[in-house]
Amino acid sequence: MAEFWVNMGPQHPMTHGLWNLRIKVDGETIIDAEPIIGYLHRGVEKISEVREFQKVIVLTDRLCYVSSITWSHAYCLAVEELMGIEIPERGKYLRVISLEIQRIASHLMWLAAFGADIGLLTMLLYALRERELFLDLIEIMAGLRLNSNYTRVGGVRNDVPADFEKSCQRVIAHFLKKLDEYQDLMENSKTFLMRTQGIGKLSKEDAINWGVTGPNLRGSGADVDLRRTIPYEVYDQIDWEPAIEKDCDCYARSIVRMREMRESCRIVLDALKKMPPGPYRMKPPRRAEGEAFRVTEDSRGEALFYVAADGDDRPYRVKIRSPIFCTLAAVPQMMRGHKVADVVSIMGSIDICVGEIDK
Amino acid sequence: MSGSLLTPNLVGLCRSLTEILLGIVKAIFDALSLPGVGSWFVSPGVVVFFTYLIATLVMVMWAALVNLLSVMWVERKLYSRIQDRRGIMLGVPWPWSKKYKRGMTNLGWGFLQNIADGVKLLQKENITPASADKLLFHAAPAIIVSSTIMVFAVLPFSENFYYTKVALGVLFVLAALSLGPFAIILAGYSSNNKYTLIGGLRAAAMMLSYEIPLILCVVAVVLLSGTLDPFQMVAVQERPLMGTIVPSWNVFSPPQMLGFVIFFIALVAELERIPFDIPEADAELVEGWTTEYGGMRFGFLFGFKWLRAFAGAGLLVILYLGGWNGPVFATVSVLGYPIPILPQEFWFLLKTYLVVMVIIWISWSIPRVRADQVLKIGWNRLIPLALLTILGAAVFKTMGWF
Amino acid sequence: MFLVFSAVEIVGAILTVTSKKLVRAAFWLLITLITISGIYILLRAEFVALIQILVYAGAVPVLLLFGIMLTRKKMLEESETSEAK
Amino acid sequence: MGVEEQVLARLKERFPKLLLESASVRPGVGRIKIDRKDLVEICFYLKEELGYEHLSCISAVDWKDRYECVYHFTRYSDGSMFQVNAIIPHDDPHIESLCKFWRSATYPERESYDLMGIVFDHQPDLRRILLPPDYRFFPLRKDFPQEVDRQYISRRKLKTGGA
Repeated sequence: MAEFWVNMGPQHPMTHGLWNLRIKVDGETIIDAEPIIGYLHRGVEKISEVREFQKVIVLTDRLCYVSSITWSHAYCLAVEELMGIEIPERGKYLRVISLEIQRIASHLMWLAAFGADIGLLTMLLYALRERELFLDLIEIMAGLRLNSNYTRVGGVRNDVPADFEKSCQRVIAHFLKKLDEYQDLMENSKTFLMRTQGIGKLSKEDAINWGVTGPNLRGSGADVDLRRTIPYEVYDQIDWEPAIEKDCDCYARSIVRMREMRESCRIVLDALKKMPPGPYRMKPPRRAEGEAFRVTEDSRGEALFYVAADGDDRPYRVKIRSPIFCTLAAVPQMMRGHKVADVVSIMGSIDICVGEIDK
Repeated sequence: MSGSLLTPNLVGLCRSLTEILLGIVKAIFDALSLPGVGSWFVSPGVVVFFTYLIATLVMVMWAALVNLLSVMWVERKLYSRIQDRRGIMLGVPWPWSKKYKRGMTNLGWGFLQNIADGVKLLQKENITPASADKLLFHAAPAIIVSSTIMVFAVLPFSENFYYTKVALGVLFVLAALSLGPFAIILAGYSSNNKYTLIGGLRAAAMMLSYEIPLILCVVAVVLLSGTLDPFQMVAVQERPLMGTIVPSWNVFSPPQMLGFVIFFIALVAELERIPFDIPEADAELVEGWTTEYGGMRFGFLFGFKWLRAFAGAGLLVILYLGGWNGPVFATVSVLGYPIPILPQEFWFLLKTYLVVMVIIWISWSIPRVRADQVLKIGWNRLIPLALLTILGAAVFKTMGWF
Repeated sequence: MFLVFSAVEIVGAILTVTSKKLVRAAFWLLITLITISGIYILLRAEFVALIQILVYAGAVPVLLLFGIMLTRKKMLEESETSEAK
Repeated sequence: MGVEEQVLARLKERFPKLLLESASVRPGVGRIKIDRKDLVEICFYLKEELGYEHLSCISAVDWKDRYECVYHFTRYSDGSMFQVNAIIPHDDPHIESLCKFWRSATYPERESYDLMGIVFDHQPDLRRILLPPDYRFFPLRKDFPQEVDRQYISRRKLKTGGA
């Protein structure tokens, strides 16, 4: 059969946003693939250069609406490093709690999209139903559901209400029960295993060389969780285990995310228990000079903010390292030799978020 | 004792209806002192013509409106329930109820939603792609619709509720259903779109490989019951099984149990339901071979998929589940006619809808299988097992065990 | 009735061999085969007619189209040129 | 002596003349400043001898008198990071590509070319990535017009080209 290019996108159910994956197929077999991105480029890095340090958070929130707190937090860390300030202990704990709640919400969004991708539309409804609960928790914390603008340079925006711990415990107890159900729905389904096992192999060495990070790297068997490798905030004082799978395929990546949700629940509960009283925010200086960078474990991988300043109250240059942007480079290698239907399994298991790719 | 609601049969009923109607027409013309025109209307040829016209209309309406709408409604309600939501709820209160003045409500059963969707599709523009092969692009939906309606020409709903009685009815249904793949591949090619092309190719590959086990299973059933006539096939299944009160439905006989499972899987594949819906996999091929169709043409393709599901389920019920056999046949006499309380049509529709619901249940709870895996299942598993079924049926037939 | 069927059949057969596009030829072949099964019904050979539809009309053109699509490259190149790089 | 100081000491020993500036940022993180011509040599040493296996990020900065390409490397075994600032003259924005050592350099280098206009020599696939292929400007350069006082660009300014 003749070889021809098929555009998967920009308007396509698989893409989860606005990007285009051109695949070259021979009948059903993929010979080559080429991601085409940039449809959603908003110039966040350029706009940041004319906004004050604190006001950039509004932009970093919108890098990825699915996990806005983690992105703002990465930016805040970098700016705090630049200014040389240390935030109060309670602020750190509040950040960890909000980060993990956001991570669960983001992973649930992934679960929903992954289910819909491989044809299990019911999963979409189930996962979004549970995501609501975590969005509600974020709303209780921050006042907003999606672009919460919660972490600030110097701490967090506000303290949590008095009964927050109780609502967290209730939501998590309910969620863990449901999570068992979802794992049942996926892991015990022969069809699901057929679609994911052995698909999209990416060995550990390849993954590191291609710059793949986060759950995708842990699915390839690398023991890299930046929350543990390069601890920030108070992750080194909290009791948790990174999730690592050795199979290197779509199945391993999905299991890593499932297990990460459990670990995030554990972190939230533990952090709530260990959270000290005290101030949650400090006043940062207005101006800064020099350059600084910090890496954090975003829900999709390694997020790096490099901030340079020239003594003004605005950053001179903000550079965002988006994990999925780098992972996309490895996509053609993962796809070659698989079938057209595997495109959705592979892209679904990577967890695409176009907002952060295109910046 | 005939347990059917219709006596003597559909065409007979339509004939009496036609005679009454034409009698009224004749009376009108007689009153207008045009007796020649009036008597032409009751001449045998005209009566037969109008009888079959009305019978066709009734059958098409019954199949394509009543059952299509209710199958769609069942599907939408059921999968909404599986997904923990209520599904379509748009409703209009009865004119005599107090809520009628408030108009449409969101707390209804939602049965009218499908009609609303159909009206919406009718209002939409029928877009034909500029570079499409116009003739084939227009012919493909017509082939699908007509071949699906053809099924109902011979598919009996009870002993008396049928359009025609054909001795080769089962073969006819299979033949009509087998025209679908050709129309799908035509639609896939003529749209001049890569998604539809891949979808059409997948459809062709899949249907070719799944029609074989389907027909092989039917061969096993035919071997045991010794007929291709759906009526006799059901009659064979009526007698009790080995002296018990359980009826001897084909599904209870050992070789046919396997055949039932294979037939069911092949049917799900033939109907493009989710574990095997690779020709129109919406996540990878947008909508597969239906991508370029719009308006009511898409509505036809989409709706007649359900009608095919209904017809396939009906065939399954006739072949394996004892057709219209039901346990209770209490009758009440109304104006001298014996009217059964639970007529054969009830049992047939109950079984058919149960089969449809199982298909829906499966398709909303497991992911889609990949194209090459589908073919692998078909050729490596189902066909050998179907051949085994035929072997088993032949052994049972020769030994006279069943 | 026979005349109608045979007329359609002859027209379909002629169009089958004269049409330039192979897929259209397959479509006309389908028409021809179905009308042949109609003639079988006129001859009171229902079984043969139904087998004709099942095998010849249902499966053979599909196989034919399948073969065409798997072997012909030109069909796809047409769409390739129209696509914007 | 922290990890980063050991690394810096080894680098100083190996390349005594090439390091223009070297500092320890925080525990586990070191930083050096080099000229663009020494980049490949030093990065190869970092990868093969010092085990910095992960090229995390490539950021290009326009300091008006010079460009700087900032490379961040990670060593996963102990979580130490290393920052290399390569100085590029403003009138000749060329630098050697790192694609042959890290395939992960491909996309960030394309992005830096796209937004900042730094040409990576020997890059196999140096094209625009985020912006359209026919775009003529490099928007992250400091001479690209941008409203500083207001947060949006007015319609009139767009029409007159920022005048």
